[in-house]
Amino acid sequence: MITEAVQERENYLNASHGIKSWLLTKDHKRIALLYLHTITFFFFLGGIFATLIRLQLLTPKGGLVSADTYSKLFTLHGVIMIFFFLIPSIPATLGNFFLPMMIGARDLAFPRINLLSWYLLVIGGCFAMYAMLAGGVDTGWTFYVPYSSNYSNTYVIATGLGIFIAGFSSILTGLNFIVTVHRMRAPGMTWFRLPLFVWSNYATALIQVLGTPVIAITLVLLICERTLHIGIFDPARGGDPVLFQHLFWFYSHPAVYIMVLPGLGVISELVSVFSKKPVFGYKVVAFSSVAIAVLGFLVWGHHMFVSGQSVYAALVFSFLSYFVAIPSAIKVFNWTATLHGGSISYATPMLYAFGFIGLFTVGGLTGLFVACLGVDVHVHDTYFVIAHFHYIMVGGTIMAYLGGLHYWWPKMSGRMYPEGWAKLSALIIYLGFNLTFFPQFILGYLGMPRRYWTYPDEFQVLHVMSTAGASVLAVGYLMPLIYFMWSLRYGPIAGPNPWGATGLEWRTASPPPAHNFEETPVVTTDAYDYAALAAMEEAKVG
Amino acid sequence: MGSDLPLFPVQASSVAASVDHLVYFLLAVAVFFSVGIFLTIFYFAVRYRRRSESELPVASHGGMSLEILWSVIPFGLTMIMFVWGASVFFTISRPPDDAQQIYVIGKQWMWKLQHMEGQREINELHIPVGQAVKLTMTSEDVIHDFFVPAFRTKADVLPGRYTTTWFKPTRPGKYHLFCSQYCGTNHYAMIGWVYVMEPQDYQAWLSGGATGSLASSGEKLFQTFACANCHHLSGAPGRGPDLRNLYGTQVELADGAHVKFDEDYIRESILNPSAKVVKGYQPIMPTFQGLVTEENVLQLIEYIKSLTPQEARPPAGATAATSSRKSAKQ
Amino acid sequence: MDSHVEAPELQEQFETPAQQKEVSTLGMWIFLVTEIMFFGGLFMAYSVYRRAFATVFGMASNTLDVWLGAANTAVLLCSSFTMVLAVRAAQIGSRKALIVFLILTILLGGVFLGVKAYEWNQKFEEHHVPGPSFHLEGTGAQGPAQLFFSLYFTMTGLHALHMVIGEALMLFLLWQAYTGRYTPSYYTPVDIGGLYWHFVDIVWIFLFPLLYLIARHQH
Amino acid sequence: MHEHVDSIKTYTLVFLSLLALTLATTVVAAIDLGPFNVVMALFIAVVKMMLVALFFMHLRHSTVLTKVVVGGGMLWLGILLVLSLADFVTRGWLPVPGK
Repeated sequence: MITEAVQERENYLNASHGIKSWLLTKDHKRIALLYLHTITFFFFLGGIFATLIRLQLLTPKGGLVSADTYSKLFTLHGVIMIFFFLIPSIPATLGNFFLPMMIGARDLAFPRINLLSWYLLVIGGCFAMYAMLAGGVDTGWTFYVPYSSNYSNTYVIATGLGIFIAGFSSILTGLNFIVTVHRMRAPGMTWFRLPLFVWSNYATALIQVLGTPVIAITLVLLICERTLHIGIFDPARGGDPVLFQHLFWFYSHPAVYIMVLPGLGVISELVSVFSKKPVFGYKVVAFSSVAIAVLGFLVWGHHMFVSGQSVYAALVFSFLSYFVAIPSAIKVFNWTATLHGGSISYATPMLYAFGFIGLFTVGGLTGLFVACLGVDVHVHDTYFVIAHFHYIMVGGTIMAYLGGLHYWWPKMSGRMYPEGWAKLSALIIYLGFNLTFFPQFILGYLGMPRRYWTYPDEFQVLHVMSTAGASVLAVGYLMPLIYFMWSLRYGPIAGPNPWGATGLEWRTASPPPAHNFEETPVVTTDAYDYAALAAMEEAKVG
Repeated sequence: MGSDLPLFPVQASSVAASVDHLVYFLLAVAVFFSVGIFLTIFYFAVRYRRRSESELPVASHGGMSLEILWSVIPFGLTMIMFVWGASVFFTISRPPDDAQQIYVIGKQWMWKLQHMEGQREINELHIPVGQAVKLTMTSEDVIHDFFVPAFRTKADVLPGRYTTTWFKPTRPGKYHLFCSQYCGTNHYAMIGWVYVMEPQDYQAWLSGGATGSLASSGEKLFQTFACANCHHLSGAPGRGPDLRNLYGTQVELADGAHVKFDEDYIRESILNPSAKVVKGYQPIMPTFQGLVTEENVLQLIEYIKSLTPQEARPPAGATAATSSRKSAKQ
Repeated sequence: MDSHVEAPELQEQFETPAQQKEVSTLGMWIFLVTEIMFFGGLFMAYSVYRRAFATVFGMASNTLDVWLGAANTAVLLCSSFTMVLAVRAAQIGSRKALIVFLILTILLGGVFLGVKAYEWNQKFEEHHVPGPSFHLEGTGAQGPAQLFFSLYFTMTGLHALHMVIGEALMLFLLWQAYTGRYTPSYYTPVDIGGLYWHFVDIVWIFLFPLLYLIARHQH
Repeated sequence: MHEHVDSIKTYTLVFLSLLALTLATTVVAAIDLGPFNVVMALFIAVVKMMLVALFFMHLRHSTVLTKVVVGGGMLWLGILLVLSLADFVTRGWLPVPGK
């Protein structure tokens, strides 16, 4: 459908035709679009589960679905959203499309491996879908043993295999990005001229490479435990279920940063472009991404404060957790400072950026509550935690993802999206999100435990608010789906650089040619040098 | 229903207020920073809105002093949170010496609670107000979690070992007990009530329907399983160690390591006898896995504990912590 | 317009063959880092349980045949030696030597797997496979003893799986070498295949003492 | 392209050292060194690893970046081991079951 949009000039979309030219493509831009379709599918699938969960919780006694189904719903919601949407979301679509372009490369270092990553995600997704259709899985996305190993009668193995395979997709994407950033930069593109989106994707890639193998081995052990009864986590044989939690969170905490770091990179781009100013404290922001990636590996035990972990280990993990707060805070302060004295546009991507900063701030600050030992004992495994991580992942990652999608849409498709509708949907999403998740902070502090099929009557008011918010949110998410598709045919033609942005991706046509650039670009200025851009435009006109 | 919508849960234990005070501090910091950021962004967005497409603002690249300022101030605040949170956490983690012992067994999907005096309860816990209560907990199957929001305490209940939580109720009343670690389909139904009673009401409640104390049930089991055939309680040499006056002490193992003779060690020695054998004895004790229930194990533990008089037990708390740390280093 | 240096094996995203080789090697090393972390999870589980059940782990470890383990270590080291000579042969463009050393590597890898299979089979005969019929003489702690063997089987099993993948890789290299694909200016696959093979060797270098030797002095 | 081609002699020497170290670790394991048995076994394994990595995997001729990658991998393995063991080692320091 996209191919019909722009026909005058050869670009990556019309360079070749037919289903085979897509399924066997090595072009990072086409692979990014394959990912885009795949994760959009998983996003709405996970969204359907979320909707059913919220509808069930409308009344204290529920009754929409059975307890068994409910357990499967929240498990699949978590599994699909985390492993098949959030983790690939920004790196595999926007990162895949723009990281090579931003550094002036013709493609990623390993184009075939890039395509393989997409296939692995799809195959992993098929396993998860099989588990879903065959009868579901009910362990929670955390797969805690011994429930998942010895007690659950659901499709744990198929789901585990799905995540295992999708994990390799993530590893290979990360590996590809690291090598590409190190070895494929255009002449003159030094490390400190890299756009911050590249820095944050690089930091993300480090986590993908260093963390994901650990979840892989954890799942292998879980699958062995279920099939061969090897007993590594079996308490009856002296096995320790807490060991599983260490292995699980060694990956799954840094995985939070796999999900949010690329979003932080998107926001740095948006804040700069739409205020026409270089990001305040560029180097500090760049290093803070790497710092988050590194420190993110030292804090996993804060998911285990009440798990039977030693109090001294809890002490260490709480202490280290506060260190992650600093680079995150630095980013927020620097974005705010970037706005000072800028030329601030209210284009849709910027609205998403504003929304992101607000929600990420709330998510981050409530993170201080759960990192705080004395408070976490009370709020752990309650709706407070649910609200906290949705503020980071939905309020953070998805806002950034949508912001980035709007920002780069003209480059990807060659067409502009309808600005009015886009602004409206951004507003609806922001309001719907807050109405859905803010009440959950209060619910959690009141003691509402997570993963409950029914609940005491006194919690109903807050649950009703949350469900109402979720329906608003659903409308907000459906709107972009519709108007993006509309814009492919009817959107105004976008020029090569509709936003007046400085990145190399804007120096080539929209949509870009198959090899990105007519000539390998030579970089002579820092990222976000708007004065140089203006001078260049002037020279071109003159 | 809407009119009495609470924003904070009831404070019904000695630690509840201290947790809430910490939360007030965190809230103040969170509100200060989020409102500050919101207002600044809003102000900048209006003040510096784009007036023409061609305008080019002056580039500012950053300032080290500002960066340092907004790194150091949050860092200082987070360190306050850490220290304060850790001190509350240690209070929550360390039961006072005078705490009354209650045993908890979690299973899919119910709570079984046992009082020392022998009363057993299911999904209900009756305790007197003003008396610290220490729960020693284990699970028969998967991981559960004992959570009483009004007390602000929570601890996972694990299969294969013991975990502890404690609270000192300060207000008579009826409070929610939740399982807060997902444990399967009926996780939502693994709930109950904690009844905090006036002491005299509690005494009245206690006097009804007990079948003998935990320790006395344990003694009966000790005889049924003929434990005394090897574990002579008379001082005469036996094939197993004399179990008197051992609880709370460090015992030396065959391989030279030391282990604390506590609930977990007694449990392991009943179910996995050869895992840690006391120096001077052979690994000949048979396992009782499958012969005893988790309840039986608790009764035996309570009996074995009763073989060590209260005054012979090393005090819990700081001194014991240091001594065991020393031995851990050896 | 295109600044490509003409070279038959150069893929279109690269500027020069040197860049291509560097990128492939770097990619392989990063992949090996993921392998370190993959096995790392097992090493962590091993450390935790060995610490908790030192005595039983020692007894269980002492049932393994140490000389068979040592001999197998030597076999694997030999295969690494022939592998590095294969890479060297590729570097200097000696196709014949490359083929010979690749065949030797494959054979030695096969010997290692054969010995491993023999050892596994012994475990089945001695009832040292975790499960209902498991029995380890001389201890009542059958549970923790099973943990040792669970770790033994997972660690050596995953290592053997990597060996099998390595063998497949070597067969591919052999076929390519036979058809004369590799020249002194293009032998990257041999090089990175070698990296993989040596890495698998290193994993075994650690598995051998951890599984076979920890309690030998108490024998 | 400039490539280091090491001599067969170098490789042979490394190979023989590896065999010798294997024999050494097997023999030393039979001697009771107390806690140092583990230390010795791991020390020899690390030396063997270094030999294989530096010579057979040509790490000594590699770029700084490759060395950083390998060092990073080892460091992260260390993080995994040390911080997890921080839990298991300190259990029981507070004389309360499960703390």
